[in-house]
Amino acid sequence: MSVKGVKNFVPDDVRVLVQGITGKQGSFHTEQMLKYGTNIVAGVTPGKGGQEVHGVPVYDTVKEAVEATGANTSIIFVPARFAYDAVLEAIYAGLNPIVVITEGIPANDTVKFLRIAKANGVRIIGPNCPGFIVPGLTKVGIMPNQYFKPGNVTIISRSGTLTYEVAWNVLKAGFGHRLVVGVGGDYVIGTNFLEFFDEILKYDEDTEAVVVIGEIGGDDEERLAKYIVETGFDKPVIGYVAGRTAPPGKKMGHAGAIISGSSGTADAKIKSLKEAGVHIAYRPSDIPEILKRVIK
Amino acid sequence: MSVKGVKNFVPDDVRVLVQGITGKQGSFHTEQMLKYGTNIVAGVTPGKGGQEVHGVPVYDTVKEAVEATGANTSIIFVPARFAYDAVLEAIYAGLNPIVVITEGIPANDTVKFLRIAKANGVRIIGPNCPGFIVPGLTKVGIMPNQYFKPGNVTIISRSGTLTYEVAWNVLKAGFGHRLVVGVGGDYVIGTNFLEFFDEILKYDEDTEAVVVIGEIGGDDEERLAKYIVETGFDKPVIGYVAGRTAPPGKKMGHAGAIISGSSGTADAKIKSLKEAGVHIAYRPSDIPEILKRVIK
Amino acid sequence: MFLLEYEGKQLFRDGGVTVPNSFIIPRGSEASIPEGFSFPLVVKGQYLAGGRGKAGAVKIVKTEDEFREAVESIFNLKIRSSYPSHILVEEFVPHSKEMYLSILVSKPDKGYVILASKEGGVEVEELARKEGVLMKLYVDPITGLLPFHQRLVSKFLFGGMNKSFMKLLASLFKLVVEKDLLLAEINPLAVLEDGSVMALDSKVIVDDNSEFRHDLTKYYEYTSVLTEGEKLGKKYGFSYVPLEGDIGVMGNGAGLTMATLDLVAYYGGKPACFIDVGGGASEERIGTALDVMLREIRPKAIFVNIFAGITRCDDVARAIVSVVKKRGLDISKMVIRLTGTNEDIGEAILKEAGFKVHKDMDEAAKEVVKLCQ
Amino acid sequence: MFLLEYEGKQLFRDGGVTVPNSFIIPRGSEASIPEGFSFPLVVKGQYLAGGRGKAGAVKIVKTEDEFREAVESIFNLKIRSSYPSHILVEEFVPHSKEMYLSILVSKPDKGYVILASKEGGVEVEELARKEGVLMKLYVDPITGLLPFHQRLVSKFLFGGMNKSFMKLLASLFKLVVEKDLLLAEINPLAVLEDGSVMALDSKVIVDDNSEFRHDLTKYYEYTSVLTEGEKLGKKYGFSYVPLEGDIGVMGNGAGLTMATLDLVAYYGGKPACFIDVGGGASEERIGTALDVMLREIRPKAIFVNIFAGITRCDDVARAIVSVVKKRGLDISKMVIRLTGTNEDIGEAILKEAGFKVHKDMDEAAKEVVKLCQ
Repeated sequence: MSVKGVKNFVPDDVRVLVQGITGKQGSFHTEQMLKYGTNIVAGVTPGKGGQEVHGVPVYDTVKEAVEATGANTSIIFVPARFAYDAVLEAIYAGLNPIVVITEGIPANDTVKFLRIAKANGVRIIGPNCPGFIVPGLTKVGIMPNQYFKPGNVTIISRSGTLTYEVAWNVLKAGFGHRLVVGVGGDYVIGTNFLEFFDEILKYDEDTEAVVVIGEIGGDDEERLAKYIVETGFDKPVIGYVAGRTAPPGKKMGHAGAIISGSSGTADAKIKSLKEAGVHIAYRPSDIPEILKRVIK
Repeated sequence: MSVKGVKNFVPDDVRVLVQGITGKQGSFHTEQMLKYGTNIVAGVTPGKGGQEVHGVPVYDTVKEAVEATGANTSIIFVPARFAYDAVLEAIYAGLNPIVVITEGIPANDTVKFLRIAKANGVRIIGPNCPGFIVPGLTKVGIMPNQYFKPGNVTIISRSGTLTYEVAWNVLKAGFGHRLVVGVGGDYVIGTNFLEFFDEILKYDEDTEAVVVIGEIGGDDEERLAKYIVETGFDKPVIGYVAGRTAPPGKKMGHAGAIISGSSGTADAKIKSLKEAGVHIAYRPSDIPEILKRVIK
Repeated sequence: MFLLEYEGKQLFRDGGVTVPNSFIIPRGSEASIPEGFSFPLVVKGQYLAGGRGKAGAVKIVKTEDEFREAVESIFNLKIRSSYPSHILVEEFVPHSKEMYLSILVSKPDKGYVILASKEGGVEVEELARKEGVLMKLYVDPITGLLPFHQRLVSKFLFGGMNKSFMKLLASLFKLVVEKDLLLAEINPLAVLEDGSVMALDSKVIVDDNSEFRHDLTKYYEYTSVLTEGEKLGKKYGFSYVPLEGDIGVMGNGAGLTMATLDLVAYYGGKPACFIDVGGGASEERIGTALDVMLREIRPKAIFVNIFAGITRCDDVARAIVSVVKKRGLDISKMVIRLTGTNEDIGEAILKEAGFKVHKDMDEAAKEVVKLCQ
Repeated sequence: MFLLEYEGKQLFRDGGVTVPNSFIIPRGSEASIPEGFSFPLVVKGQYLAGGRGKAGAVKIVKTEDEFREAVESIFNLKIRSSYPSHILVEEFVPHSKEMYLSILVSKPDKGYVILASKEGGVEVEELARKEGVLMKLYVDPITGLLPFHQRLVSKFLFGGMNKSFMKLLASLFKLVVEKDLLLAEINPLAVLEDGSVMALDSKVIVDDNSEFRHDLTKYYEYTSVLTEGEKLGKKYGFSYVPLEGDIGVMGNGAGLTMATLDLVAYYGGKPACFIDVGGGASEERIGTALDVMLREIRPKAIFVNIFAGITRCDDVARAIVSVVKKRGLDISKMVIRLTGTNEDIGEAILKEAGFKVHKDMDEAAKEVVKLCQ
């Protein structure tokens, strides 16, 4: 089966650069991605140029790496305090998309690099995300390899582990994945649900159904619901929202997962999605059954 | 004669906002523009909201002015130290284009507001420029009204007074003007020759010939020449470059008019333009004769 | 991290945002009025939860007796199961108007947003519901606050240029950027007779992610109100939120752990806590987290839900067995759901130690709920 | 505004860019070596024009006698018709390599550009002509210098991370932004034996437009080398550039005035100065500018070229007549070209005072050239 790239997002010819490749995380996931078949062409760690990590050449700067290898996509593992610099280095070297795995980046840094990315027409995924996978084509992320197979179900999620759980359930039910992406658990993220739908999914002919995994906090789910209503998005969408039992005012693991006052509750999100015609799953295990119903 | 706007630049329905309208310059040129027939809908001077200047209502903020009057184009007269703020206020209020008449803005401020304008898709003319005029449609600038009439000759110039001189010569020779614009004498400017050609003039069906008035300093003329060669720009272009007798290392009136080392000389510019097929005028008074030759 | 009112106000004061003169009475110390203060005074209990006004934790006092009485009664006033850790006592500031002002890092806008209203003293959600009452102004992160933003907000609130306000707004914005605040709210913002402005309250959220570049610990006395478990969570890198039920829930990943709570509730159970041990959970982290759960929550049953991707099931199994042995736990009250990388080895280790092990999340949830009935 | 080398170096020193220890000898003061300096010393004439190395205005001296001799000979060395206003004396810094580094505000890029080369001591234009010798790195004004820019330049120059260099680059960039420099060039940049770097020369252009926000006057002693006329031009707002011919040229607008110079040359004349009195020229400004021209240039003839748009011809005419009367000038040597707003009134005023008045620029130029033959 030959799998194509995803328009406005993943090029057919993905050539991955790993920023922070010599670190523990960077090195481990480089190996995992290579095992999956990802075309990792270069790594960068300042001061470690000339080394190799799992056979991947390491450069001191992103510019050199891009010039030497034609890398077009970046995945970033550098520690939070260096992330701002690393993302901008990638932007100005022309990499696009840029996946920021790093957790713990201050929101002040994130809003700045997102704004500059936008001014340069560059897409950012994350921060604090598991990345993305297009089974059969590439994995630019940290998800475990074994739960993903090519197919036509796209999963967009604010979560990490829960996404793998759902992906696995989808697989066990006999479906495969077109694209699985974790948008990130941080308070401010590069590409949110609405943007994914409007800029990417509506153009992707290979997506037959979309599973959206939301959680408490913010209003990304509500805004997506509004978008679906307003644009008449015409592929079946299944929604699951985690945190129905979460108390207000407490940060539930993710920086963005917090109910403030009366806003950001799971119930409000579920209500909005339901009214927009989204098929609601109340348990992750409901998803395969719904998929069987909505995919003819 | 009904004159249309200029695509990518001047809307058909020009609604002008004057920033710094209560100052001496702002007030004087508001009157001049009104006399010319420019549709000035509002003025802004912080703290002077509620006043009127030559019948034009004054607002405290650009946002209020835009909301109240639908202004879409700004001309800025505020003093240099407030210009950065004023330009950004106009950008974020959605005005486009923005003409910056103000002289004496530090280049560090200019590069920043130009970059932000670009990120927001806004065109800046100037700073330190006389603005533009589309005879028969509008004047958003400080040029004397009497030297301009509708027609098909476009003049793009780094100069002020010399432009009026040339425009008048063009008029006396029996031609009229499609668009006359002074790009600004500052070191860094918002829209240079090449950008005018590539983003505006190549789309303008009403321009039959272009007169380019360059001067020493920088390499805008050389870059334009290269552009004309590479794209085969197909309208006749006439070039005049001031400063053939200027000494190196001296700033000739304009911040940008300086020969550095061996670069930026008038001879080098004239040579480039000539090689690109541009008709060279060695005296301003040569221009009408050349126009008669090139316009059939 | 939320700051207590007086901590936020200290930040304000240091950053040039005017606040009333005040002093602090920590719980357990004597209630006396320092020199230089005169009646009337405002006595305010310091809680992390909202709603203290309605609960009676803010009192204006005019005499020494009223003052002592107020302090005592407020220290004994519980809001959402917590007593105030401190009382803030402020000079009463006569003012003619109360307004609303906040600056936040906006998630949908991916930048800064200033919210302002001429109506203060009510919740911002309430202001947002009324037409034209709340001004929302986006500030681009690449420019920061500019004079024109100050003018726009001043015009909206005051109909003209209020210099005292514009200065306060600039100072507040500087704090948001330089101290990495996710929210800086002043509600109410007092307008005094002379037109100058002052922050009568503070609601500040500091970005936890910014700790590596600031030492804001001097504003953080409130961490004394965190439980031992919350502090350990911060230290060892797991998220810990105590809840009110009887089933201790631990999972790996925030989304999965929330989903586990929801599933427990779906089958009729009541979660006693949320513990997310995150990815690649080490034995030490899992052990400490279980320790915290047992010590602070004493749940009737425990549900550990691990979907292993990068995490390895055998590591998790060993960590659980080790903690259980150390503390001599009743494993009949523990339900483990373990699946993914090395699941067979993990299952074998746990079964040998006598655990019930599930591969299916729903089955496991049903089982743990049954244990508590 | 160009700074002299020692002024630029003072700016560098204050901004954390390392330069050699040095002292200054102003023209006319005694040449003595302060305590703490030891031979060899480098004696460098301070000129605004380039090419001083080839001209012999930089000498390394090893004895007191050589020092005195060098100072004397350099003070008497003219470059492009100017003597040095100061001599800079520096400790000789032994170094293993000379490189090139500059930061500029780039006109075509509308942002900052860093230029760097492993080859120092030659002009940047020469470096630019060779393949791969000069690195050009754009820095976005909305981000400023970031660590990755420092790494890129360091890698290019040193093949790795040179901390001393990266620190110097950051300091230099900060100066460009905070002191509004249009150019900060270090050529040569010395690399010492220990790998650390030092600025051996400085070429700095300060943005004249930034004067309202800095007081950089302490770096500006060189303004003492400006002529009185150049100073008056700064003060009254006209541009004044002395040239080498005999026809004094004054116009309104930089482009028009340059075109006037060119036209004079076209007809075989030689301009003696460039004076642009700008738009809306007042009587005072025009008068002062004419005064300067007469005092400093003493031209054989004067050509005033005014194309009046906003400026009014009658105002200009009155200003000219007034100056001419005050100074009793020979109006037979003045050619006035006056056209535009109120041209008839202006012409009448001038004709009454006995002037030849032209409406056509070419005719006027021919006339003034004829006057000098």
